[in-house]
Amino acid sequence: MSTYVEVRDLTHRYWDVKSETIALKEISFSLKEGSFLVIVGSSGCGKSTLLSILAGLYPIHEGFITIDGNSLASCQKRIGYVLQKDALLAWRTIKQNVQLGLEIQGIATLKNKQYAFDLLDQVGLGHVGDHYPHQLSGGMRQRVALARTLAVKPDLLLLDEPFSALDIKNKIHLETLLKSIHKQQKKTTILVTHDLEEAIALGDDVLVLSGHPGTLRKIMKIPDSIKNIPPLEVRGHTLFRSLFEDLWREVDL
Amino acid sequence: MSTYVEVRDLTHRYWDVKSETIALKEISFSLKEGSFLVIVGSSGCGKSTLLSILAGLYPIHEGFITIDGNSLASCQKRIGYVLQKDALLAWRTIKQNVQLGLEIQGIATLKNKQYAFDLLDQVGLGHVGDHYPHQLSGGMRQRVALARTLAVKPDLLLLDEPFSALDIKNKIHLETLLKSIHKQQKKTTILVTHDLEEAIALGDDVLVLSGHPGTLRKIMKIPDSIKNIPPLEVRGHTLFRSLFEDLWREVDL
Amino acid sequence: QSTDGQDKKVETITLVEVTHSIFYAPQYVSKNLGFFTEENIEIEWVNGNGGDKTMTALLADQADIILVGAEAGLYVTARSQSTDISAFAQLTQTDGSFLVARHPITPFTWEQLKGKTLLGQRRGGMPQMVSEYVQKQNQIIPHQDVALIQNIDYKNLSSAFVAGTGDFVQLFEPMASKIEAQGYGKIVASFGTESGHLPYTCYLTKKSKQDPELLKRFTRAIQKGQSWVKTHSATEIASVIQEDFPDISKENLIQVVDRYKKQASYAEDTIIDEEEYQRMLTIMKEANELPKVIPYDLYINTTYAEEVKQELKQE
Amino acid sequence: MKQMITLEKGAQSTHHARFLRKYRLQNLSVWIARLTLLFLLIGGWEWASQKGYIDPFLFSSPTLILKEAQHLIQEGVFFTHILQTFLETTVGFLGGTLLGIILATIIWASPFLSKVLDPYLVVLNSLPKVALGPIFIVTLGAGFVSIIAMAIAITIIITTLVIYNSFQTVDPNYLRLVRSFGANRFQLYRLIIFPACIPNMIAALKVNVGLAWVGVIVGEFLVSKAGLGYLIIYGFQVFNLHLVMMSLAIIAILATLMYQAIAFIEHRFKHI
Amino acid sequence: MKQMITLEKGAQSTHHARFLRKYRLQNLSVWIARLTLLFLLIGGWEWASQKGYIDPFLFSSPTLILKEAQHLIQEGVFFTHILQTFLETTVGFLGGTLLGIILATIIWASPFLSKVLDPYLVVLNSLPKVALGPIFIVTLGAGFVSIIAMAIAITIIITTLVIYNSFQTVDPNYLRLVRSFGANRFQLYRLIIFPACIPNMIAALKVNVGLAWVGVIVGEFLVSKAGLGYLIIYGFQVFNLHLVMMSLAIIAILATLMYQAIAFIEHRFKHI
Ligand SMILES: Nc1ncnc2c1ncn2[C@@H]1O[C@H](COP(=O)(O)OP(=O)(O)OP(=O)(O)O)[C@@H](O)[C@H]1O
Ligand SMILES: Nc1ncnc2c1ncn2[C@@H]1O[C@H](COP(=O)(O)OP(=O)(O)OP(=O)(O)O)[C@@H](O)[C@H]1O
Ligand SMILES: [Mg+2]
Ligand SMILES: [Mg+2]
Repeated sequence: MSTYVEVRDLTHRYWDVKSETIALKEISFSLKEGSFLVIVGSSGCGKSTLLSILAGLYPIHEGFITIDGNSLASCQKRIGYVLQKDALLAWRTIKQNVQLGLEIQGIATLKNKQYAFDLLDQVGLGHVGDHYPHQLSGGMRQRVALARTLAVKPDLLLLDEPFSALDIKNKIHLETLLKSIHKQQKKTTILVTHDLEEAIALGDDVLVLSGHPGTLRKIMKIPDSIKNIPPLEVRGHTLFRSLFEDLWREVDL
Repeated sequence: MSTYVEVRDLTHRYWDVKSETIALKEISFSLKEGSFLVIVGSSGCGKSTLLSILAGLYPIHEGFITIDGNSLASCQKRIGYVLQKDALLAWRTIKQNVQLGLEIQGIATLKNKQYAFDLLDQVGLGHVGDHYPHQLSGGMRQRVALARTLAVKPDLLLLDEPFSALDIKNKIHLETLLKSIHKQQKKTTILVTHDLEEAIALGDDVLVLSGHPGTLRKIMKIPDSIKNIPPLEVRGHTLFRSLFEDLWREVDL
Repeated sequence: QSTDGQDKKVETITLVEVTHSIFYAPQYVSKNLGFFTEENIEIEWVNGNGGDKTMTALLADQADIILVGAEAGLYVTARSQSTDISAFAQLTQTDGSFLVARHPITPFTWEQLKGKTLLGQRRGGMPQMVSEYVQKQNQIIPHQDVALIQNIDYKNLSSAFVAGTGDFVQLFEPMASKIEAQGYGKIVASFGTESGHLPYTCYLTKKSKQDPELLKRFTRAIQKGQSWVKTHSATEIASVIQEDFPDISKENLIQVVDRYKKQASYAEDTIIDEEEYQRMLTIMKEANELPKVIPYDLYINTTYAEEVKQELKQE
Repeated sequence: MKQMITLEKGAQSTHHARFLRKYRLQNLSVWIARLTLLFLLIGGWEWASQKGYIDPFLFSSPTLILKEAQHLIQEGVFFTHILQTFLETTVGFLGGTLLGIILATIIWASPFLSKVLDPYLVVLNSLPKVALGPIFIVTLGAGFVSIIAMAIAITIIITTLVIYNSFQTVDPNYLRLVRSFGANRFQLYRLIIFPACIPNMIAALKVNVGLAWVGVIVGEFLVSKAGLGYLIIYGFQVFNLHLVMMSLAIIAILATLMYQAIAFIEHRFKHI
Repeated sequence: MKQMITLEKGAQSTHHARFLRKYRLQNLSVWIARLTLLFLLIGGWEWASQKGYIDPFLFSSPTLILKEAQHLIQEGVFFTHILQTFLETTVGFLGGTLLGIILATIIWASPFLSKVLDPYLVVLNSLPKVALGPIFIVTLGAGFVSIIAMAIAITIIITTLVIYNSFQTVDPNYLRLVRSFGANRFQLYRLIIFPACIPNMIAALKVNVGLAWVGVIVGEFLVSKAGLGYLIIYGFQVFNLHLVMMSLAIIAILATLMYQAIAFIEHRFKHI
C-alpha cells in the first residue's frame, strides 16, 4: 500500500488582536492508504485543530498536506468528517439527515440515496428513518452521523472524539461497528480520542501529540495480533496492558 | 462496622399528566459505615434518581431509607452531594465557591472556612483561590466541587458521575484523589458511574441496576487485594479483567 | 388701580391653555404687562396640547382654570350627569382658522371649492363644525360638493398640505401665515369672518371649587388685557407678546395679530352673550355632534364678566 | 363520586391517580382564582362607579362600555372599525417581520456590510419611532400606507437585530458539518441558518405583534378615518370616554388573541 | 513606514504581524465606510435641500437644524430641555426595571400567584401602553409623574416577564446543588437565582432604555412644559419643523449613548 496522506512541517497558529496561540508545531507524518490512525493527547494539545485542517476547515499557513499526491484543497469532497456532537439537523427526519451531504454536493440521485439508506440499515437504524433526531438516544444519533458521512463515499474518514459522550456499552458497540466498517470498506481513517483504550482497540497506529504548542511525541504501532480482534476483546488481550501503560507514560496531563 | 445506610423496598415514580414513569422498583440494600459503594447501570435505569432521593431532593413515596437508624429527612445536612456538572457559581471566586455550603448552613465560622481552604489545598488548588471558575480547566473545577462538598463535613458522600466529562488522565488523577480521601476520612461514599473500570477501581462493592423500571440486578464484592491499590494500577491487576467481564455481562445496553 | 388692596397674599392659579397660540394674544398681554400681578395672581402656565387633555386636567382637578373651546365644556355637561363645569369668561369670539388655497385666487368665492379637495380639521372639533357650517351658509354641501379630508392630526395638517395633499386647507395661525410667507399657498378667506361671533375660546372652571373673589380678579386681569389690545396697534401688541413666541419673527407676529384684530377675533370683553351661545349650539347641532341641548344658564356664568366690565367702566 | 373519577381520569396506578387528583385540583383552583380576580376587577369597577367612588364619566364602567359597544353594533360600524385596525396590524406586522428577515439575511450575507451598518442599526433601534409619524404623513400621504409604515418602522429594526443575532448563534457544529461537505454560503443559509432560526423568527413574531399594535394605534392617532385608534381620538375629541375605554378593551382582547395564536404556532414548532 | 509599525503593534511573530495588519486595515476600512456613509447621508441631505430636490421647509436640513440648536443654546434653554427629558427617561427606566425585578421576584416566590397572574400579564403585555396616556393624566395629573408613569408602564411588564423567565431558566444544577446543602427558598433566591440573573437583568435594561425613551416622549406629547417631546409638539404647533428634526436628532443621539453605556456595563459583567 502506498502513502495516502502526507503531512509535512505543519504549524498552525490562532490569532487574535492580543495574542497568538501556536496550536500545532512542525507536525510531520504520513499515512498509508486504507490504514487506521488514532490521534491521542491531552486536552488542548491540538488534536481537533489538526483534524479541522485535514477537513479543509482552516487554511494552511505553514507546511503542507497532500492527499494521494494532490493538494488538500482539491480533495475537499473526498473527505468525510464526523464530530463529537452529532450535529443532526433537528428539523429533518433521520432519512433526510442521512442524505444531507448528497444534497450539498449535488449528487442526491436515487441510487446514491438508496446507498445512504442502506448504510442506515447497516448501522442498525433502518427502522427509525422517519423519526426526528430528538426521538433517538445518544448512541443512535452518533450512528446516524456516521452513516451520513459515509453516504458521500469519502476516501478519507476523519472522526473527532465521536464516542466520547456515550456510555461504555454504547461506546464499545460503536467501536465494533466502526472497526468492522473499516475492515470491510478499507477506507483510510483518522480518529481523535482521549480514551487510550479506544486508541489501542481501533488503531493500526497511535499518534501521540503533546504539550503546548502540540508537537508530535511518538507514533506507536499496534501489533497485528491485536488489530484483528473486536474492541471488547482487545481490552482483555495479554498485550493490552503494556501498550496502555506505554501510552499512559507518553500522554501528559 | 455497623449498617449505616439502609434502603428498603424503594420504588420511585415520576408523574406527569399523561403518564407515569416508574424509575426505580423495589430497591433494597444496605451499606456499612465507612464503605464505598459504586452504582452502575445503563442509561436511564434510575441511578441519578436513586442518588437524588438519598440526597433528599425528592420525597419518598414507597419504601423507606434510614441513615444511621434515623429517617432521611432528619439527616439532610449530613449528606454531601457532588454532581457531574460541577455547578460552580460563575460569579464567585474559587474560595467563595468552596465556602458556599458553610454559608447556606449558617456555619461559616473562621475555623470552618479555614478547613474549607485546607481542603482546597489538599485537592491541589490552594493557589487559584482568587480565580473565577471560568479560568479553570474541567478537572480543576471538579476538584473544587469536591472540596466544596467536603467542606460541610458530610457523613455520607454522594457523587453522580463526577468524572465522566473528564479526559482519561484527569479522570484517573481524580479517582486517585477520591480514593485517598476516602481511605483517610473513612466517609461512607456512594458513587454513580457508567464507567465499569472506574467502578472496579474505586468500590468496595458494585451495585448493578438494570432495566426500565430500574431494579437491583446484583451486588458484586470487590476483592480486598484490589481495594487498596491506586486506581491506575487496579486496571492492570490480574483480577481486573474477569471482574470487568462479569460486570459487562450484568449491565444491559 | 386694583380695588382689592395690595397687601393681600399672592395666589397661584394653574391655568391650562389648550394650545400656545397668538390667537390668545390678550392673555399674554395681561401676563406681560403685569395685569395678573396687579390682581395678586400668579399664573402657572401649562400647555394642554389639545382640548381633550385640557378638559381632562380640569375634571381631574389638575387645573384651576382652563382656556379651551367652549364646546369641550358642552360635551362634558351633556355626557356626564354633572353640571359642575361653567364658562365664566371668553377670550376669543370668532373661529381662528383660515382657508388657504394652493394657488392665489382673486377674487375668491366659495363656489370655487366645488369639485375640489379641502384638507379640514378633525371631526368633532369646533373648527371642523364651523367649516361645515360656513360651507352650508355659502350653499356648498359638505362631503358632496367638496371632498373633505378630516382624518389628520391638526399638528400635521400644514405638513400634509405642503407635501401636496388637498387643494385647500383650513389652518390656524401662525401656520397659515407661514405657508403664505413660504409661497406654498395663499389665505383666501377667514372662517372667523364668515361664521360670525361665537363663544369660541373661553375660560372654564368648576362651580364646586370656584372662589368668586379670585375668579373675579382673574376676569379683571383678562378684561384689562382685552381692553389694552383693543386700544393698541398690532405692532405694539406684537412687541409685548414677542417673548412668548420666540420662534416667530416680529413681522410674522405683527401680521398675524393684525389679521386677528381686523376680523375682531379678540373679544372686547369677557361676557359670553346668549345670542352667540345659541349660534354655537346651532352649529354643533347641524354638525350632528350635539349630544343634548344645554341651557345657557346652566353652563354660562357672566356674573364676574359683567361686574368687572361695570367696575372698569366706572374707573 | 362522579367528579372524583373525572379528576383521576387516565391514571395508571393508584399513586398516579393521587397525583392527578392533586394536580387537577390545583389547576382548578388556579382557574377559580383567575376568574375570581377577573370578577373582582370588573365587578369592583362597576360597583365603585355606581356608588360614585370613581367618576363614571372619567373612568367609564363595564355596563357603560357594553352599552357603547351595543350602540356601535346597532349602527353597523363596530366590526368595520375592528376589521380596519386588525387588517392594518396584520399587514404591518407580517410586513415588518418579513422585511426584518430579508434585511437580516442581507447583512448576514456580507460581514463587511454588517460591520459598517452596525452603529446605524443601534441608532435606529434606540430612536423612538413613534416620533417619526409626521415624516410618514409627509412622504407617504395621509392614509393606510402611513399607518402600515408606522407599524413596520416600529417592528423592522428590532426584528432585524434579533434575527441577525440568532443567525450568528446557530450551533457552530452545524456550520462545521456542512462546510466539511463543501457547502457554499448560499447552501449554508438555505440548509442550516434559515431553518435553524425558524423558532427564533416565530419568537420575534411574538414580540412584533405587540409592537405592530403600538405602531398601528399611533398611526391611527395621526391619520385615520376609521379603526380603533381613530375611535380613541374621536372619543377624546367629543368627550365620550366610554368609547375610548371600549376601544382600549377591544385592543387588549385582540392583541392578546394574536399573541396567543403565535404562541400556539411556536408551541407546535417546538414539537416537530 | 511609521504607519506599518503601528498597524503591526503587539505582533508576536511575523505571521501574527501579517494577521494584525490585515485585521487592522479591515477595521480601518470599516470605519472609513461608516464615516463615508454618514457623510453621504448628511451631505446628501444638505445638498438635496439646497438644490431644492427636497423641501427644506418640510424636511429641514443639517445646517438649518444646527442653526436651530444654536438659537436654543443662545436662549439658554437648550440644555434645560435635554436635561429634563434625560432625567425623566433615567428615572422612568430605572423605576421600570426595579419594579419589574420586584414584581418578578414576588411572582417567583409564589408559584400559585404566578399561575393565576399569567393570563393577566399576557394581556397587559400585549396592550399598547401608549394608548393609556390619558388615563394617567386623569389619575396622576398633568405633570412629571404622568410622564414617568408612562415610561414605567411601557417597561415594567416586559421586564417582569423577561426576568421571571430568566429566573426560571437558571441552570437546574445550581438549584440541586444548594438544595442538597439544605438551602431554603430565600437562600435559593439570594445565593443563586438573583446573582445568576444579573446578566439577564442588564440585558433587560438594554431593551428598557429604548422603551423608556418611547414612554417619555409619548408622555411629553401628552403633558409637558419642557423637554424634547415638548419641543417636537411645539415645533409642530408653530410649524417649525427644524425644531422637530433637531429634537429627533438629539433623542437619537442620547438614546444611543444610553444604550451603549449599558452595553458597556453588560460587557464588563461578562468578563468577571
Ligand atoms: N478558534 C480558536 N482560536 C484561538 N485558539 C484556539 C481556537 N481553537 C483552539 N484554540 C487553542 O488551540 C489549542 C488546541 O486546541 P484544540 O481544540 O485543537 O485541542 P484538542 O486537542 O482538540 O483539545 P480537546 O481534547 O479539549 O478537544 C488550545 O490551546 C486552544 O486553546
Ligand atoms: N424529572 C423527571 N420526570 C419524568 N421522568 C424522569 C425524570 N427524571 C428522570 N426520569 C426518567 O426516569 C428514568 C431514570 O432516570 P435517571 O436520570 O435516574 O437515569 P440514570 O440512570 O441516571 O441515567 P443516565 O445514565 O443517563 O444519567 C428514565 O427513564 C428517565 O426518563
Ligand atoms: Mg478537541
Ligand atoms: Mg444520571
